[in-house]
Amino acid sequence: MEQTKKSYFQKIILIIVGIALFLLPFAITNPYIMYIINLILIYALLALGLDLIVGYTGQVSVGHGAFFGIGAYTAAIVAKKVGLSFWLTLPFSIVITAAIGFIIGFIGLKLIEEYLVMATLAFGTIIWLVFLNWTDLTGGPMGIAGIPAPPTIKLGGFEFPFLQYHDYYPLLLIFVYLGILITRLLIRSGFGRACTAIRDDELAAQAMGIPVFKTKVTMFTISATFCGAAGALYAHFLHVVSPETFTFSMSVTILTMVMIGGQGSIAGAIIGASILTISSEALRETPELRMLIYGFLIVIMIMFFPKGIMGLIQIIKRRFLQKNILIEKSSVEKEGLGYE
Amino acid sequence: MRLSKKLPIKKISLFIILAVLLVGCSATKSTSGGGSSSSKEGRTINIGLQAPMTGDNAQYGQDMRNGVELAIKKINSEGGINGKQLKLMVGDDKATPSEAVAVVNKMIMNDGVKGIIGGYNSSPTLAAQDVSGPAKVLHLNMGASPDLSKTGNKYLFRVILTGSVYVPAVLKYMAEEKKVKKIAALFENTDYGITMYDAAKESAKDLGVEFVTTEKYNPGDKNFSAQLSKIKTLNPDAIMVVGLYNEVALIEQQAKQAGLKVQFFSPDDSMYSQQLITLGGDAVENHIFASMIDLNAGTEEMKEFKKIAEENKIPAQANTAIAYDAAMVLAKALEEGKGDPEKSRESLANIDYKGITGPIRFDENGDRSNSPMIMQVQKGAFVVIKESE
Amino acid sequence: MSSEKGYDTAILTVERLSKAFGGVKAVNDLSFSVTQNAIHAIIGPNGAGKSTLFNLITGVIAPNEGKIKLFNHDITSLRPDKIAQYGVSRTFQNIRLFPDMTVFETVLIGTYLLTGGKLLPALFRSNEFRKRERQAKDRIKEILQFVGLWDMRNEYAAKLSYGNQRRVEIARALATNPRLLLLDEPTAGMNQKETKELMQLFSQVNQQGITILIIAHDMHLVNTLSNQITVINFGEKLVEGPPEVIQNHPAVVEAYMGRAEANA
Amino acid sequence: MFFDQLINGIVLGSIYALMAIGYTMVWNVLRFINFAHGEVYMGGAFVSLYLLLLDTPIWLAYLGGVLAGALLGYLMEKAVYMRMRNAPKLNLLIAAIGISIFLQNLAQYIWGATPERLTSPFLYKNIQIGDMMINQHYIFIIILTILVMMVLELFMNRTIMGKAVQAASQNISATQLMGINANKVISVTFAIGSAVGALAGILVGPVFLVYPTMGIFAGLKGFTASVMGGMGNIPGAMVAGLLLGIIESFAAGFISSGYRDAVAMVILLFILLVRPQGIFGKIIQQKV
Repeated sequence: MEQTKKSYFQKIILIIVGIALFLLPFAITNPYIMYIINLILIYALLALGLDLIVGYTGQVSVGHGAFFGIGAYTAAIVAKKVGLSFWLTLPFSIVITAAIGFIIGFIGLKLIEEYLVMATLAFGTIIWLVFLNWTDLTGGPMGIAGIPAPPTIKLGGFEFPFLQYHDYYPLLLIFVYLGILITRLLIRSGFGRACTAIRDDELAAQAMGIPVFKTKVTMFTISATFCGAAGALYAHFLHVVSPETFTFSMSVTILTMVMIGGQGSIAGAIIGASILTISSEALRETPELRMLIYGFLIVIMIMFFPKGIMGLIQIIKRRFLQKNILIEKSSVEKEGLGYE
Repeated sequence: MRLSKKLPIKKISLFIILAVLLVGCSATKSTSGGGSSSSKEGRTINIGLQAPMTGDNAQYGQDMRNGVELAIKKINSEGGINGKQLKLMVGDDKATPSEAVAVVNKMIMNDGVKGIIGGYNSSPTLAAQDVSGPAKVLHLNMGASPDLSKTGNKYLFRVILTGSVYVPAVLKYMAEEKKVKKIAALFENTDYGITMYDAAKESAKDLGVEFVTTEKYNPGDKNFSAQLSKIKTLNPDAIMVVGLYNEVALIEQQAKQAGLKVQFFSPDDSMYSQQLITLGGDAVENHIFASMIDLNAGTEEMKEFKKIAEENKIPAQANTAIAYDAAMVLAKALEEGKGDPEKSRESLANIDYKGITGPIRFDENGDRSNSPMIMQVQKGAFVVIKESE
Repeated sequence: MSSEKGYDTAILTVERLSKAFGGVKAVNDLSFSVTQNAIHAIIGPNGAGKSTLFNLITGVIAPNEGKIKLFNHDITSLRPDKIAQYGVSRTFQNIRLFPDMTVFETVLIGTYLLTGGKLLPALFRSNEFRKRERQAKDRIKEILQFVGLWDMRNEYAAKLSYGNQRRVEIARALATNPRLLLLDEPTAGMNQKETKELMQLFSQVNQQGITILIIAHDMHLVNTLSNQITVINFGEKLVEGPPEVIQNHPAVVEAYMGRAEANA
Repeated sequence: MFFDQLINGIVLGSIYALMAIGYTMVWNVLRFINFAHGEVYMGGAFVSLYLLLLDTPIWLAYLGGVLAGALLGYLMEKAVYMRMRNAPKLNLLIAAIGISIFLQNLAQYIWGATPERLTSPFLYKNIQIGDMMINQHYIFIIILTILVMMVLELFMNRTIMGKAVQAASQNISATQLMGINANKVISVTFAIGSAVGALAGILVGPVFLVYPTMGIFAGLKGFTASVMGGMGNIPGAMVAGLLLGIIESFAAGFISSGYRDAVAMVILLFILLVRPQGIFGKIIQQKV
């Protein structure tokens, strides 16, 4: 209803930037940088997924690394043992993570917040131990190597093979866009609003007729599915999966991305994923100090920017745009009068 | 509503910031990378070490790093190779495949390394060689898995012996000299443990030895009482333990505490560390393993190695020596290749180098084929009880 | 819900309701009914069990004994969201708003029953979905103008004055399109002017055909606004009747009025 | 075998119980899970080790480790958690995880990754009971655990500060009524919980070695035990710790050692679902 020309303008810019980002590989020659960007995209998808349940629904999970792992392993197993290509392993991963996500959500979301944290922690640890010990299926500690790249995409006369990191970028970017799109569509619907209401005040939400448990479980399932899709992409991108990738610390990393970027914000999830991936790569120069600095940064960030970077930006913007808001308000008032 | 409508602007601006940041990063990286790529003509050659520097395996990574650093110091003090100094880039693979891929990616694509030493563990190495192979970067690993012989990667070499060499040697000794019939296996649930156990099962058939039980433990476990109690009831002649030395020391400690008195042995020289004795005390006395190196050997190479280790205040461990050798042959191959990866590979494949770990030659799979000696812990020292054949 | 017809008198019936916490009986064997289009007040001293009664009716807690019927449906022990679907909406004694939402967004939550929470229509933005969203927004505009908050729709609800926060809560409750509105001490902590304005608002709501069940302390409000009063004390019904009767009832004067006056 | 596993279980259980106390006490006052508690366990053990390297008498080294653990817990609270009193619980959780990563890697930076053995006066002696051998250090662990629990019980019920800590579990501002500053109560809680956790690390040092990542699984188990016992219930945590140790030991011995850690997690999930107030949840309510 306040769809002004300005917001259309914003949309157009957004679309242009979105398309322009596809051209990024032409600007980057160093494959290592490309590799990092690809990793960021995978992490962004994970962070978006976790943000759905943590940021938008207010339910904390420290087990989403396990969903990531389930997605990756499902893709790896289906690809290696059945011999299906990426386009078929992906739906497999999605369906399986959705099913397990539903079950875990159904069990865990009956609990109060603090206990949900514990339950997801337990779940994540169990899944990791299963990866490690079910050697026949998962390859045990060796993991599964040699997962094939997605098949070459043929579009008319053009062929897009997946040979180097530059080739994966558009595919991953499309999935991140898809994630952003789904998030936006969900958030701006009755369902998404129900989730935010639950986050803010469960009792009041319920009094408005929102089926709290059902909504939470649905969102948890969707959130797990995001991670499952990210897992399938990861498996086919890195060609190898192994249990240590999907330990508790992966769950924590994703959660930290969401927290540092700012909960309940699409941009926040992407910023969080970028910052953590880049800082983790940049600190590679000093392997002994890397995790030390990383831990320290997390503490500092969470102490001083409790709402993450998006929260910080919000504050700055509010300061700067005070004037702007006043002007807009008066125009809004006019519009209101006109309506009458 | 208005606020959420604002989101796009945020996103755009942040995406731009992000992009700038990334480009900025790539710019700074490529200047450093450029430094190294210009090092083709410049004064340094980068060498990478892919090894666990943090986590449970960090001690091995540290030993390897010591060895490689010693070698590089020696080479550089003698004028480098082809007039260029060597520079070490250390990458922490955390003993995991995904991290290994990440660090090797960085080393090759960003730091422009010409050769990589590592990793210590098999599965990270297997994953990482997928990156180093196509990039034609020499990769000298210390993994145990036979799969490393089957990659078809011509640039992958292994500076230690494979499990299929160590295991039969030690098992043969146990069966023939110690008259062992019933063996209990206790191994860590990693590719290393499984590989060694599989090799042992294979050669046990020919030797008439029987595995009465196989117990596993997860990496990082420090409590083996459950497994040991189980083994105790089966009363085996010997126990084959496959694991990291500190865990082996613990296992034997805990066995002693549980009153389990039995001969312990393990397949390879990853046991060969003073730490085993420090941690295990008299519980590890009589422990038997196969080794490709004897640090008390009187060879010229060994003396020299020990001398520079002492000068640099670095403990002379087996892994340090092996990594030292690896760095030496890598340097030699790079020197002969003169910047051409094909030629360097050629040179490494045909190398015949007298190292502290014995003669270094590689077969068509990039494996060494020395025969190991058998060692035992006696009175707190490592003693050769059977020379290599 | 066609069963409405034939029950034009009682829309909510509470039968022998009991609820105990630990050993304390908060509501004890309570029965009363609310007639359609009434403004029915529940009064009683602090701790008389009024809020517990509301929580029982809206399903936040389940009773130990007794029945609650709404339009002849048994809603005893149903989940709060189910009960809301039957057309019951409420405000809370301590205002419960969503801390991070603007007025508009807050009231938008109230339209959940209209827009629904279905996923596929949301993902594909079906025509039906768009239509409902539009309807919801139009409805909010109507409600916000009705309660006089349209100009503040983009303010954060939590930053408004106390009186306006209450209005937001009422607007949110109205957005669910209720037939029975439960107001839990809506005028507590308000000044005279605000109270008066709210009372006006309530009668306007009532005129739209919404039955109101209200908990109140303010006797003046109760007497002028409501047409039926139930007095409870220690979880039990003391007396019931139109304001004129209650005002002069000796038991009420003793149990409640005396104290209220002493407080005042 | 049965007897062996039982002894192992009791020893493990004692350690879990000691760890669980720290989680439970912090939960009591702040209602959050101090994920960095495992690092106190590690830190205490490392300080003891360091003191021993300096030729400190063994008892003094142990005591020093315990005090260092208490100090570490106290500093954690003062430096981070205290400044986050009004932050959401999730932020506290992330901060705790950050501290945990930081301390683990700090320990590795200072002392290196190589596991080291703490000495114990008893480690190399066994006691013969029938045909069973029991290590004296195991008995030392069990006795010390019982002792610590008794002292803690006395402290909780006989001292004003102990009562304040208990009262804080109901309502942190209630301590104010007792004339004790709430922040002080929280600090004391952290210090005591951490001292006990550090003691667990020191006791384990001679058996399972001391290394930077030693706190991860011990923390997870201690935390599981505290949930089993009912969050905030100190006697419950003690009993549940023992129980967990014994169950785990038997599961490892008779089912599969690979899934030993999964056993604890399955128990955790099961407890949360069936009895989220913990096995001994009732006890709290009676105490109130």
